[in-house]
Amino acid sequence: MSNSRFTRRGLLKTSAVGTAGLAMPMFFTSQANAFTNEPTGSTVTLGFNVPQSGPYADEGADELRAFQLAVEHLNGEGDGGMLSTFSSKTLDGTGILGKKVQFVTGDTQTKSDAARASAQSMIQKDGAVMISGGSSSGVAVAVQALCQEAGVIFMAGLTHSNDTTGKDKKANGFRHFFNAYMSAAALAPVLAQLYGTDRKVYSLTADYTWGWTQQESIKAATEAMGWTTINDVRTPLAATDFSSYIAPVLNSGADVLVLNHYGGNMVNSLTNAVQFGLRDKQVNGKNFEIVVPLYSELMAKGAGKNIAGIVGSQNWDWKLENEKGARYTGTNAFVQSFGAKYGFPPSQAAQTCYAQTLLYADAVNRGKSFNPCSVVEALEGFEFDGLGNGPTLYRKDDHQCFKDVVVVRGKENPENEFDLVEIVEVTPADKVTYAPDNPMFAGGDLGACNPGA
Amino acid sequence: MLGLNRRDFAMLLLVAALALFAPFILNPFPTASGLSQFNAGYPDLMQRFVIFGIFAIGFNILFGLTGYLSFGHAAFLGVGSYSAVWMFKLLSMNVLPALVLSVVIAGLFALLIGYVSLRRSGIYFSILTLAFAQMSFNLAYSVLTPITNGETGLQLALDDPRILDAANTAGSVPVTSLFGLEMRSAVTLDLAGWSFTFSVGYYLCALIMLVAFYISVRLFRSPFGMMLRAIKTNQQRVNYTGLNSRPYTLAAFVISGMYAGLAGGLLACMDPLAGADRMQWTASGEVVLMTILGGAGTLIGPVLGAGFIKYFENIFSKINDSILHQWFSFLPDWMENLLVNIFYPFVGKGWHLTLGILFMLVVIFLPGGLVQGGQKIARKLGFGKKSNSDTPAE
Amino acid sequence: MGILNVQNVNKRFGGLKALSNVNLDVKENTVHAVIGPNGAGKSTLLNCLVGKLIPDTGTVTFQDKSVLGKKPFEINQMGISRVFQTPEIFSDLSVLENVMIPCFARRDGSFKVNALSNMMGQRDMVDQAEQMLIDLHMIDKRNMHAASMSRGDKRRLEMAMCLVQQPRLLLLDEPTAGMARADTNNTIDLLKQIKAERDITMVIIEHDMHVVFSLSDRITVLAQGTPLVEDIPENIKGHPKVKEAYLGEAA
Amino acid sequence: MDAIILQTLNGLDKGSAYALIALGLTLIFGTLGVVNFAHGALFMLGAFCAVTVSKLFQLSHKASEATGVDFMGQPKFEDVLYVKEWFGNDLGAWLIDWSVPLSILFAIPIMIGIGFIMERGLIKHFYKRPHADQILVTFGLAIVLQEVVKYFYGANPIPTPSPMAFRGSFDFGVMLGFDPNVIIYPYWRMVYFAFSLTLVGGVFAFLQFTTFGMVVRAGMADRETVGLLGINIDKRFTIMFGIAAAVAGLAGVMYTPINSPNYHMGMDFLVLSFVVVVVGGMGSLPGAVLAGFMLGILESFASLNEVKDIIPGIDQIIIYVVAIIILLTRPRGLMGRKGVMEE
Repeated sequence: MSNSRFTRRGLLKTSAVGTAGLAMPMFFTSQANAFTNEPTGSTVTLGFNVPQSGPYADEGADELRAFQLAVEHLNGEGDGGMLSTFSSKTLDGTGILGKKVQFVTGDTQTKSDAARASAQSMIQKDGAVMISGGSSSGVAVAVQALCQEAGVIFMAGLTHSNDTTGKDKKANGFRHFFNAYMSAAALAPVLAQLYGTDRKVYSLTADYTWGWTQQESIKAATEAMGWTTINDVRTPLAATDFSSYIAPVLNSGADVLVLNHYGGNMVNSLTNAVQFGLRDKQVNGKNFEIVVPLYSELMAKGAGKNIAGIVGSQNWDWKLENEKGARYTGTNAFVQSFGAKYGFPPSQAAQTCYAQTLLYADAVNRGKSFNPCSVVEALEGFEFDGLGNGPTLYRKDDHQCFKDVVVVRGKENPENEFDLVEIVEVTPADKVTYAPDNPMFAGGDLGACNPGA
Repeated sequence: MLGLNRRDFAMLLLVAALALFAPFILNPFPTASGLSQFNAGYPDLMQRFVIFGIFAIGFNILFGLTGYLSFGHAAFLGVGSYSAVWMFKLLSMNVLPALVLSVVIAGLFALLIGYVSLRRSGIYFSILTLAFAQMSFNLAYSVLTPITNGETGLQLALDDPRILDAANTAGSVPVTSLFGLEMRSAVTLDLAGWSFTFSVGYYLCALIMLVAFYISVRLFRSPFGMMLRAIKTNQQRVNYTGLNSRPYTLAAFVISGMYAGLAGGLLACMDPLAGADRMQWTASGEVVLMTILGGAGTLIGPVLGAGFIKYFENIFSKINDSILHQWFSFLPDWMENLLVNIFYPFVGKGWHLTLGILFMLVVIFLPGGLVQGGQKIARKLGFGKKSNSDTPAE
Repeated sequence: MGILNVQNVNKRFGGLKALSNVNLDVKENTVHAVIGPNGAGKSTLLNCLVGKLIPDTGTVTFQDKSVLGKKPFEINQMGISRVFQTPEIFSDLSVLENVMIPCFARRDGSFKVNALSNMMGQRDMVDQAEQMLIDLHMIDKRNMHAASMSRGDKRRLEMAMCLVQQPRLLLLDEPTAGMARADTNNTIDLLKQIKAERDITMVIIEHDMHVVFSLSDRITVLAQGTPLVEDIPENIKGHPKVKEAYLGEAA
Repeated sequence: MDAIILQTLNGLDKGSAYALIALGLTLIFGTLGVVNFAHGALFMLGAFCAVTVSKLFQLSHKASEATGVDFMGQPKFEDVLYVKEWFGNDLGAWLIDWSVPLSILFAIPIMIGIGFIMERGLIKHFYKRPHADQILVTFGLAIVLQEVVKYFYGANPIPTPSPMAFRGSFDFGVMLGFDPNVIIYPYWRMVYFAFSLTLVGGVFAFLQFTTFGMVVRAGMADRETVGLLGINIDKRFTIMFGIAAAVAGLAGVMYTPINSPNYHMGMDFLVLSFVVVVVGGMGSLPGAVLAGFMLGILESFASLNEVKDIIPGIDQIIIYVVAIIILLTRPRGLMGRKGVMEE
């Protein structure tokens, strides 16, 4: 091997499309990189890990569209989207730190295992310095832990469980999306206003961690305003027909049904509930109501007419700026460039992924380094505006974004298939903010940032 | 040599060579070229190749030899992973105790399930194993969350006791190691345009796979293996020959469960997270597909099948439309778009489609699996004898 | 008392009385034939001997030990081997392997995990099996795939598999059923050879009188589940009760 | 008491879906001896027949004059439905409303056609092959079918509501003397139950009372003998496959208003329907139906909180627990025949 050179790879690399070893060389001490996958050429690679098969494939596809758009804007293509409205002005269309942004994609299959395998390949094979995306909390927590170990940044996509920035929080992981606690805190006052303070709740909860944290949050928030929870039934994740869980609801004396379900579970349980005619009934002299704490456009689409009049919460909605004013600036800019490229308005998953990509790029520019520790430092406690959610804080203690939460309701007469929800209320950020040591988020430890080398 | 006949020994050498040089063989394209997308020589995927190879080798001991089709083998994989992670959490980050425990626990679990399920044969046996595995999965996902951490999967935390290891001061979760040799440490060789990564974890997996493969060869050629094949062919005659078939099948079931546990434990050693998804019926189905696809009852078939499926899952799913555009960018625009449109449904999010089509093609045209395909090619190329593959009886 | 003793065995299937008060005593190193028309209960009797069926009443003893309630593999371990009507062999295995399996069963008992020893490396077992193949003139076929053999050869192989265990008692269930004349004669010669060369007791259930009279030392005639007569072949020929039972079926 | 009645109703309804899928599966199994892992995909294709019909009815063109602006601020053109243009507003609206029941007419020929193509083109080459090969090839086919559907229809569930006339629920409790709202049951689920009883009855009658059915039943019992009689059993088996596909397809069509169909719904039902068939006994048609209803009812009871308090998580595993108990006490399921699929 006379003319071969053992070296920490990447130093010789001219293209970013390459592989990179995970950790320090054991046997050969060469100039070690400062951190995992340090981009040395003229490009930098980001990894977008979204569900492309399985039930959340459509949501994944929307996230991927947003990522592609964000990369275009970062590289100075297209109309620039939220770059012009973003309060931080370091992004000028010249890539990140002057390096052209490239990206690789993978399929999480909405399984922790597959998601980690896919993220590993992005880190080890493609040399990605940041992983983003995902559509479930299990996957987000699993990939976040992997990124922490590997020494890259994880910018979570759609993940709503308290645990992501609670007991499973990691220094290298950041969440822009809101969480179950915030959903509950935002919903409670609106629910009191709409349905009164004397209500009895029957809830169905998907029997896994996310469902539990959401149920816990909703229960605490609604009971604080005077509602009572008379029953909570756990439903199997694999359930497709919820009739046997819904049939006993009416007879229980409850007058509100809370569905702590997401995705296909939520579409089916809601469809079943409406089938049973629950919404046409009167109980305790009040109209029976159904609440779906976490809402998404795709679920609303899947549930069709059944979603009409159902209240829930969202991280963001594409009509925000038009309806609630300039506080939510950036929304229209994003909707314009997304709509021009794809022909329909973006979902909240798309917005969060787009915003996360920009936030990462900006943090690198501000910290002037791709080093994860520099990114962490730049993002911690970062206050920004103009990304569509109004003024937002990336809290240092748990790497969670605090911003306004949108309370929405299914439209009775949607004008088209993208206009399924109406904004009822926007609950301001301070109403949904909690202390970092809130018991629902306790037990975790960010640890130290890990640059991987 | 090593108690093997010449052909088997040659095959073992071949497998050893393939495993040793995998970082080269799997990275045939220069990193800068467009085809580097097809390179599979990075540690995580190579580890998966050999780990699922172990899983499939073990499954083949049951299915290939006795003909009992278990549809719940993923349960043992999952149990192995959970045991290993618990070992990391409680005892030490050393992989050795973790692997031992995962094999033992999986073996006990297999003994229990096998004892009950083997009272029936044929599809009734398959459904019994499926039922046990699905029960394990459903419970692991929900009620057993204190043990399994449910949806997220069991993972390491900073405040785990780890009684044998020194107190953790680094502020980050420690990494798995073998007496201090870290599983994730790797060294990279850059050679002209190529880049090859050699990782400790992969070579440990490969070594264990070789041992597992060697044991399976010995087992195939042993009186025990012959008894199992006899049971597959004619259970009636076995009984009238003075052999008690139930303990034989149970032993095979437990051995193959232990292989699955070993694979599960290794998965956790390479990446210390154990998710419930590993126990789902689709995961059990996957190992069935690997084995049949490669060639059930052959020695090397299951390993090939495992590699085949994992390659598709990890490589094809990552080809997106911008990569396709890159490949065809030298063509005129309309042709580029046409080709991208033709190929796009089969890669990226369409990788399942390609896999499904290949399943069908292989099973229609190569009833003996990929091994038979290899034999056909070898014969076409003029090698008179069957080359590196093996048939069940000789 | 003989090596195999059947006393007062009764067996009912629902309303049908398959065996009633069957008594049978087989002397050591003799060939004992059980004949009878279709439905006489011959196969039921045989199944009671090997543990596939358990009689409702009565006793079956082999070498003064009861076989009742024992599983087929346990009865085989006591020294009883069985040849089936259609040869039951391991068709996916080679001829040599077919013969080696009973060798291992005899040496290691009903169950042993010897997963790491090389089968072909155990010279004594291979020698035993090969010697048996030589004895039965099929050593040239040792590496053949068992499924691809002729029916006569399969019968011969099955016989080899039984004999290699050196059983005290060999049960033959219509060993020449469905065979051409030539194959039948071959089988008769084979059985004669076995009888001449080995200390072995045989119970043959047979339809073909030619086979029965060329081989057996004693014959029991079964009709409607009851033994009619038991005698040496010469006396059975032309016995009025036998003729009556067969209604001219006998050759 | 009311809870018991309610869960029995639920169970019957769930059971009818299980029974219909299992019926087709065991029919293919009993006649052709083929383990068809693509049977769930047939159920899914049936459901997408309904989706296709409702999409066809909703085909539209843009109006010539703009009304208002869309989300991008561009002029917006209303969609004009072809059905309303062609058949008038009332009939058009009625067609859209009744698209699910009307899809049955569309689904029958399509599903029989798919069944024929599957059997002639693929399955028949696998009669003599080991069951493992059959599983692999039909599993491959199932993946291909569902990926094709995903390509055209996406992964998200697609709402396909029942006709207006069947929305809402019926108050059984009042009929039985309970208070109002105690036992209510959706109209469409009652329709589904009646529909599946009719379909099951139809298949049984067909097999019992027609010459064709007699030959098929004989063929299920002893294929070779029937073949020796000079009867072309293969052709009949092809038709049987078409019928089984149609039964699965119709089960899918009528299921769409209960749960919005998505491309992987077949896989969700696949494992369950195999458990049902095996619990009923391989190759037994009455067994499949019986097991379907039994498991449906038990599953419903297990979801009661009163039951779950005693055994936590029982609703997650009840089906499998029952399957294990039955298979251990009855070696060939509830009504299985000896020797089928035991090798």
